[in-house]
Amino acid sequence: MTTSLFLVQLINGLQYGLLLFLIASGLTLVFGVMGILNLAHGSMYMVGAYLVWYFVEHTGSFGLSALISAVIALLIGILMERTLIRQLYRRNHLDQVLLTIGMIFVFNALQGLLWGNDPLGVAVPAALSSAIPVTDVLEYPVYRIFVALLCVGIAAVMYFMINKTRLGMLIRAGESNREMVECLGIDIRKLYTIVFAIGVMLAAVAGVAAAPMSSIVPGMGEHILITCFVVVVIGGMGSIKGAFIAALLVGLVDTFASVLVPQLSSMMIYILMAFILLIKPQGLFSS
Amino acid sequence: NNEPIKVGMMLPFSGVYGALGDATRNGLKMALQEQMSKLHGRKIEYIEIDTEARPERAPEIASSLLNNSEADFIIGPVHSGVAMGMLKVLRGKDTVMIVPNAGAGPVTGPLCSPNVFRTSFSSWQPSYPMGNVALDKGYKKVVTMSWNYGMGKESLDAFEESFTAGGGEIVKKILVPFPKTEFQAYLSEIASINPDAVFVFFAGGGAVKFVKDYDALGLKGKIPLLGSGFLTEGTLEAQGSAAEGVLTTLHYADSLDNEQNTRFRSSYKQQFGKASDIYAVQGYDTGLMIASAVNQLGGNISDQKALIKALESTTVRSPRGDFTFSPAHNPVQNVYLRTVENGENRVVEIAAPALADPARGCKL
Amino acid sequence: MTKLLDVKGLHTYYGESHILHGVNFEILPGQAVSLMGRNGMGKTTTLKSILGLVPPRSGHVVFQGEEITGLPTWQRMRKDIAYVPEGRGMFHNLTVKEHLEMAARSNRKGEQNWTCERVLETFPRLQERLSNLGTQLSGGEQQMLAIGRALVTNPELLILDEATEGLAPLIRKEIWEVIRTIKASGISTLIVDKNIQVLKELCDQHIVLVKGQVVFSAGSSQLMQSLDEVESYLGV
Amino acid sequence: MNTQVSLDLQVMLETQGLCKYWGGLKALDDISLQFFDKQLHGIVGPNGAGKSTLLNLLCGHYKPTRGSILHKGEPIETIKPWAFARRGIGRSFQKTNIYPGATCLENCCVAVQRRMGGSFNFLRSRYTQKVLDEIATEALEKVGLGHRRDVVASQISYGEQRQLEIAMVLATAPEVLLLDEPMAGMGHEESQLIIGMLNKLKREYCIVLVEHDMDAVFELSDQLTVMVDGQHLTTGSVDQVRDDPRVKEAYLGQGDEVF
Amino acid sequence: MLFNKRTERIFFWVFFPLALLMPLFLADNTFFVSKLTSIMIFALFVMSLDYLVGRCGLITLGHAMFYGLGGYLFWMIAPEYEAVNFWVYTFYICMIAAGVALIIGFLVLRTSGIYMIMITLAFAQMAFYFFSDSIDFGGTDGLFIYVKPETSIFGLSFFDLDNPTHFYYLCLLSLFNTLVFFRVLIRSRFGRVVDAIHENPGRTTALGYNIFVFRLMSYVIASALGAYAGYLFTLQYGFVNPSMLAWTTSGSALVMSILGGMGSIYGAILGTFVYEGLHYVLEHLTEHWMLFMGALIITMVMVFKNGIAGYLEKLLEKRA
Ligand SMILES: Nc1ncnc2c1ncn2[C@@H]1O[C@H](COP(=O)(O)OP(=O)(O)OP(=O)(O)O)[C@@H](O)[C@H]1O
Ligand SMILES: Nc1ncnc2c1ncn2[C@@H]1O[C@H](COP(=O)(O)OP(=O)(O)OP(=O)(O)O)[C@@H](O)[C@H]1O
Ligand SMILES: [Mg+2]
Ligand SMILES: [Mg+2]
Repeated sequence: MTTSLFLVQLINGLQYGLLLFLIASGLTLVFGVMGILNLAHGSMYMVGAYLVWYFVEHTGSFGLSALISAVIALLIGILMERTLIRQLYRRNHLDQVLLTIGMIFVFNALQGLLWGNDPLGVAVPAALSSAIPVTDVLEYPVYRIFVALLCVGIAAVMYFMINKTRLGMLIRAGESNREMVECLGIDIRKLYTIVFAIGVMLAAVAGVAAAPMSSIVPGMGEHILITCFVVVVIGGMGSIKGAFIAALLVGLVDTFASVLVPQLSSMMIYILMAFILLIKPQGLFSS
Repeated sequence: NNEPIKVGMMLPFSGVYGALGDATRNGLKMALQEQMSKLHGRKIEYIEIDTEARPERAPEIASSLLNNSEADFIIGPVHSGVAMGMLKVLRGKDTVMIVPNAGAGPVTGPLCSPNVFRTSFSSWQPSYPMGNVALDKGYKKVVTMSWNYGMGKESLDAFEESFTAGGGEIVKKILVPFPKTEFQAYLSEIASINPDAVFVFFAGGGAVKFVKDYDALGLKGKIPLLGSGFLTEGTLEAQGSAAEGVLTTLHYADSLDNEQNTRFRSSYKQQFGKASDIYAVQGYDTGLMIASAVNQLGGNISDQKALIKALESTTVRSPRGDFTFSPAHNPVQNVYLRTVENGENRVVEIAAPALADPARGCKL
Repeated sequence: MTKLLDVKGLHTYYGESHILHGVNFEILPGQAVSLMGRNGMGKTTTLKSILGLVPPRSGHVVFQGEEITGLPTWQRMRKDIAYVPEGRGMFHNLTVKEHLEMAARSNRKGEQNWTCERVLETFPRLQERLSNLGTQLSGGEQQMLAIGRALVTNPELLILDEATEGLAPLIRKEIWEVIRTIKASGISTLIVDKNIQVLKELCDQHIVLVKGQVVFSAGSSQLMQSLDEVESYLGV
Repeated sequence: MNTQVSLDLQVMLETQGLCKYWGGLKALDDISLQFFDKQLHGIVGPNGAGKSTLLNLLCGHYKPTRGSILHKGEPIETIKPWAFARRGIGRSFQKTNIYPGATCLENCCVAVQRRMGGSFNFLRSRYTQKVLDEIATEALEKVGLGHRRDVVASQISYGEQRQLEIAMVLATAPEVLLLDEPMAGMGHEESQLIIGMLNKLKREYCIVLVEHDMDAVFELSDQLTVMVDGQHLTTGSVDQVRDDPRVKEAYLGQGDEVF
Repeated sequence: MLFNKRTERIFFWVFFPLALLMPLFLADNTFFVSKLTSIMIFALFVMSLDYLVGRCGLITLGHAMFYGLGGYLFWMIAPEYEAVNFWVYTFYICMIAAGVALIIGFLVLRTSGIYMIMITLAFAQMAFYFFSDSIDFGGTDGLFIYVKPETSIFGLSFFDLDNPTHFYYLCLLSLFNTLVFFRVLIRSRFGRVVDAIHENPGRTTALGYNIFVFRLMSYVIASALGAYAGYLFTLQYGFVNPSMLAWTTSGSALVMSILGGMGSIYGAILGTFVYEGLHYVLEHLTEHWMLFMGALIITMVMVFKNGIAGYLEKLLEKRA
């Protein structure tokens, strides 16, 4: 591999990693920090992409559509938590698995009913549609750089919020002992509703951001779901920093494995995960 | 005999392959609707089951259609793995199985069977002619790329077969784990190799993503993109301008200038509100084929041998041009070289006229 | 004087088993009240019923003249009640500092007499362990933290369930001192503890539970008179 | 009782230069102690002195940073946690550590079965083993929990759970008993029961008792060790320790004993 | 008593007699016999998972690896055109799977909770890609088994595997045996330790049990039975496909086991039958079966606190 190709792949890896973090960020919040096993996370990623497509078709403006989609996702999140998830906090964790798998079915069916099964695409917003030449042949789209920056921003905000603010402490405390948090005079139910909804919204935002650079297809959320879990778990449950580093690691490993050991590339992130968990059974940065 | 003819469909109606299943079904129903008058008064009853593209469920569903629903025709599937599972149950049985898409070589190769027909293609067919096209264009060094699964690998092999036979060289063969759609690393590598052209097999959502990435990373203007036609089937709208100018070979093209095609396209558009694609055509041809056989037999399809004979001798007046069946029950059909223009697959030329699959290993 | 807390006729069940059989008592502002009883008599259940953690089937809880029976727990605590649970209720993923910071607030009157700093001064042991996680503390340290966490909410009523369990004698004395101080500043406390020697001197009111019923409820002087009776209830 | 008598007794457990560091914190620093058979060794010290840490090391729950632990003269600090119990070192926990979903009897049965064997018997029913039940019931009765035998452990009160905790250790019939604040949270009567029981048991076992209930410690201990901040302050008979001014300052405080 | 709950006994006496007689009613419909057979096979698989997840607290998302392995192993070790002995190959396959489980269990059991879920998933995915990428194993198209084994013991043959009804009874017998086996296991002293470890591993270690060994044994047992289920599945239609190993297969099994009532063992049968039954009915009713399936699953989680078994127990158990 030449140096320039190496550098390009390095950037590819980082960019992919950042995108992974964006997709996994909501899961980090909901699953890692709050301890709610939401398998419908991937579905919300899909819903985000479909929503933005739908609104772009109708409004023509990507920015506006992104905003509307995020708000809708937030509302869906609130609804999900209020009506369903909330009933299960006192129950076995695995009931959440069952519940959210039921939700995946529902989301998939609705997607089919509302938008059909054809692959869809959203154009890159005009303001970000240029590209920066990298080598003779290769250029780098500005939109991808924009998304990468967005990821870094979200990571920073999340890290600050969870680790440094009182709100973050309350959320974490809720994961550990809900009753006790309530005994401190905090409306943990409302807090959890909001944070859960934010997690759901982040998933949808990731879908929105990914829409212009990928294809919008049924089941797009399920493929990504496992990778998200890999990221959260390698990083260590509840650690934003861990998830961020894990996402970059997965991005880099996947990218380089694709070109260096293509025979193993399908297994590479699993090999990575098994390896890390064998050495550190609690992930890289678990508390 | 006034019982309805039972047509069982094993197609994916949800998930990644959902669009293909939908289109196939639409085409099939449309054809049988149109041919109603030739069915000698027999009605059609459909039994539609979603395979979810899960091969491990295929034998069971096939046996359900065979033994429980007692279907007269079993249509399916889209996915090659599912095709194998179906074959396991249906091969050599009385009921006719018609494959409207899956290209797996063995279906009309080593595993061919009197009661199994295919109205689509073998994965060898659409890709093989592209090798010669590439040679004609003067490409010497080509990178090939596809998902690492049966259909993809068979497509690349077919291309390689004709391309290397004519003196071309495959400088790199990239197999991407299915269903991964992160192509950036591979495309960067291709850019650094800078071959004369790239030949790919992708379909559906992956095809959309690939073509968009190919454009976004700036390769499009610099390295010609060749593909098996599925790259631009049912995906053009989503690909937008990124697909313009991509060259593909397939047994069909939107712009084919024949009466069947014009009629088919306009009435499909009218009925389903969207443009038709190859999957719809294949479904449609399956319908035509059934109708023609029923017609030949005067509505009585209870005699298996006669039915198979009738099907074998059918010439399908398809939107893709007329085609017949090879002894292995695979279409003998034209393969067209197409290019994307204004969001449509335009014919450039006939890349291989009346091309028959070699049907390696078939003893029929 | 209006009562601070008035508990009337609590009947509480765990599933089918009837634990509290009509518990009545009251706390006046500024009073320290002890709740005593042998193991399994329902002390903790009484506290949880008051706080709504285990909702009673019937009965009323009135705090500062307001009926709080049906309210969710957090709203009751917002009326300036603080609780130190048995078993301490540590958060495994929060540091000592965060335990205090997350809980700290001023009360409804806007006062903030107890701050994190004051708690750390009171329990210097915690100062050294600021960045440890709650469950990494020794048993006694956890107990201190649980008390500190309750204090920083600046309550009107502090409820302690076996809060001196596992504390070294010196610290235990310290805790009693703290309770005296907060009592002096007008804060009421409801204490569940087994140390009758201290309680009889520290508390103004004493309540003894036997099998979910109040069998003794009186002031300190009366307690001294019927000490034998009470001790027999407690199995001393 | 004084140290001279102890010297005739067999040393069951011994620590040599035992250290446990948590990052920068020296939870235990260079502790060398001897625990004798048929004696009760009390350990006291302010909160966070490292008492529980010491017990956790002695029972194999933690691995020492440095130093060694000898059981009947053999070093055991490197063996697996479960092997400690197999050597007859049993412990109770400061924070209640039971099987909340099982009945009190079943809780003890798990403990008894370890000793009686048959854990790899896939076929024989666990319910038809009356011997186990009897031993387990006996252990429950010893701690005064006989009447709760068939109640699910999560449904008994906190104090009763503490009793169950002890019953489980007794059920394993260890040679060495490591008790971490067994009386905490227990009522007066129950504490008396446990004290009485320990008084009997200490003639058979080597018992290490960590406890803040001074009455109990002073009454029971043959030897008493005081720890402060991970350091060993002093070891001696109850009287020696009680009057030590350093102990008063660090732990007991001046004045009234009842606190 | 083998079944210590009334619900369990009722289930036992309703299900097995009914299952025994079922083929008589369905004599002319081989499909339904096959359908019931495949549900029973999957129920056996779910049962082995239920033991791991519900009883041992070892949640895995990689159990399908053994399911698929059962199928592929048969293809690998049996000669292609020769009928081998069913029982002998059952033994071989279970043993090899147990060996694989021993190695993998040794690695994955160092972790716990969600980390264990993910590491089991990792190994299963590696196995999945191994089979689906490899041309020798038929890749994504899978493989055919051409000759089914014969089932003679000492020259006496009871089952003809090509006959769906015979195969049905073979699977019913296997399911019955597995249920009884797990009940015996759970009731045993070994089962006591397993329960104890599930509830409080730390305490169990402190009592002197080497919990790793117990977990490993449980893992090996469940995996071998999982492989047996996969072997039966393969024999039913003579078809192996890597999708048997896909994580979605593990996921479905987990769903059925939760639905049935974790840890109850017989709940696995309930869960599988209800789930597969609903799936079958709905997919024949409507193309949008997913919507109804999803809605039903959600309703069931909300209504049944401990799965279907838990719900039945609430209805049927005498109040203590
Ligand atoms: N979760 C529960 N489910 C069923 N019964 C319970 C539960 N918690 C407590 N009990 C029962 O309620 C009774 C009272 O328990 P409680 O915890 O209030 O006692 P307590 O007076 O606080 O005792 P202690 O001094 O031991 O803490 C006990 O008999 C106990 O068995
Ligand atoms: N896992 C851990 N990580 C970091 N520090 C720890 C950990 N466990 C204990 N410590 C610290 O080690 C010191 C000794 O703790 P230990 O539990 O041994 O005290 P103790 O003497 O038992 O006190 P107490 O009487 O309060 O129970 C404490 O300061 C505690 O904070
Ligand atoms: Mg209590
Ligand atoms: Mg301690």
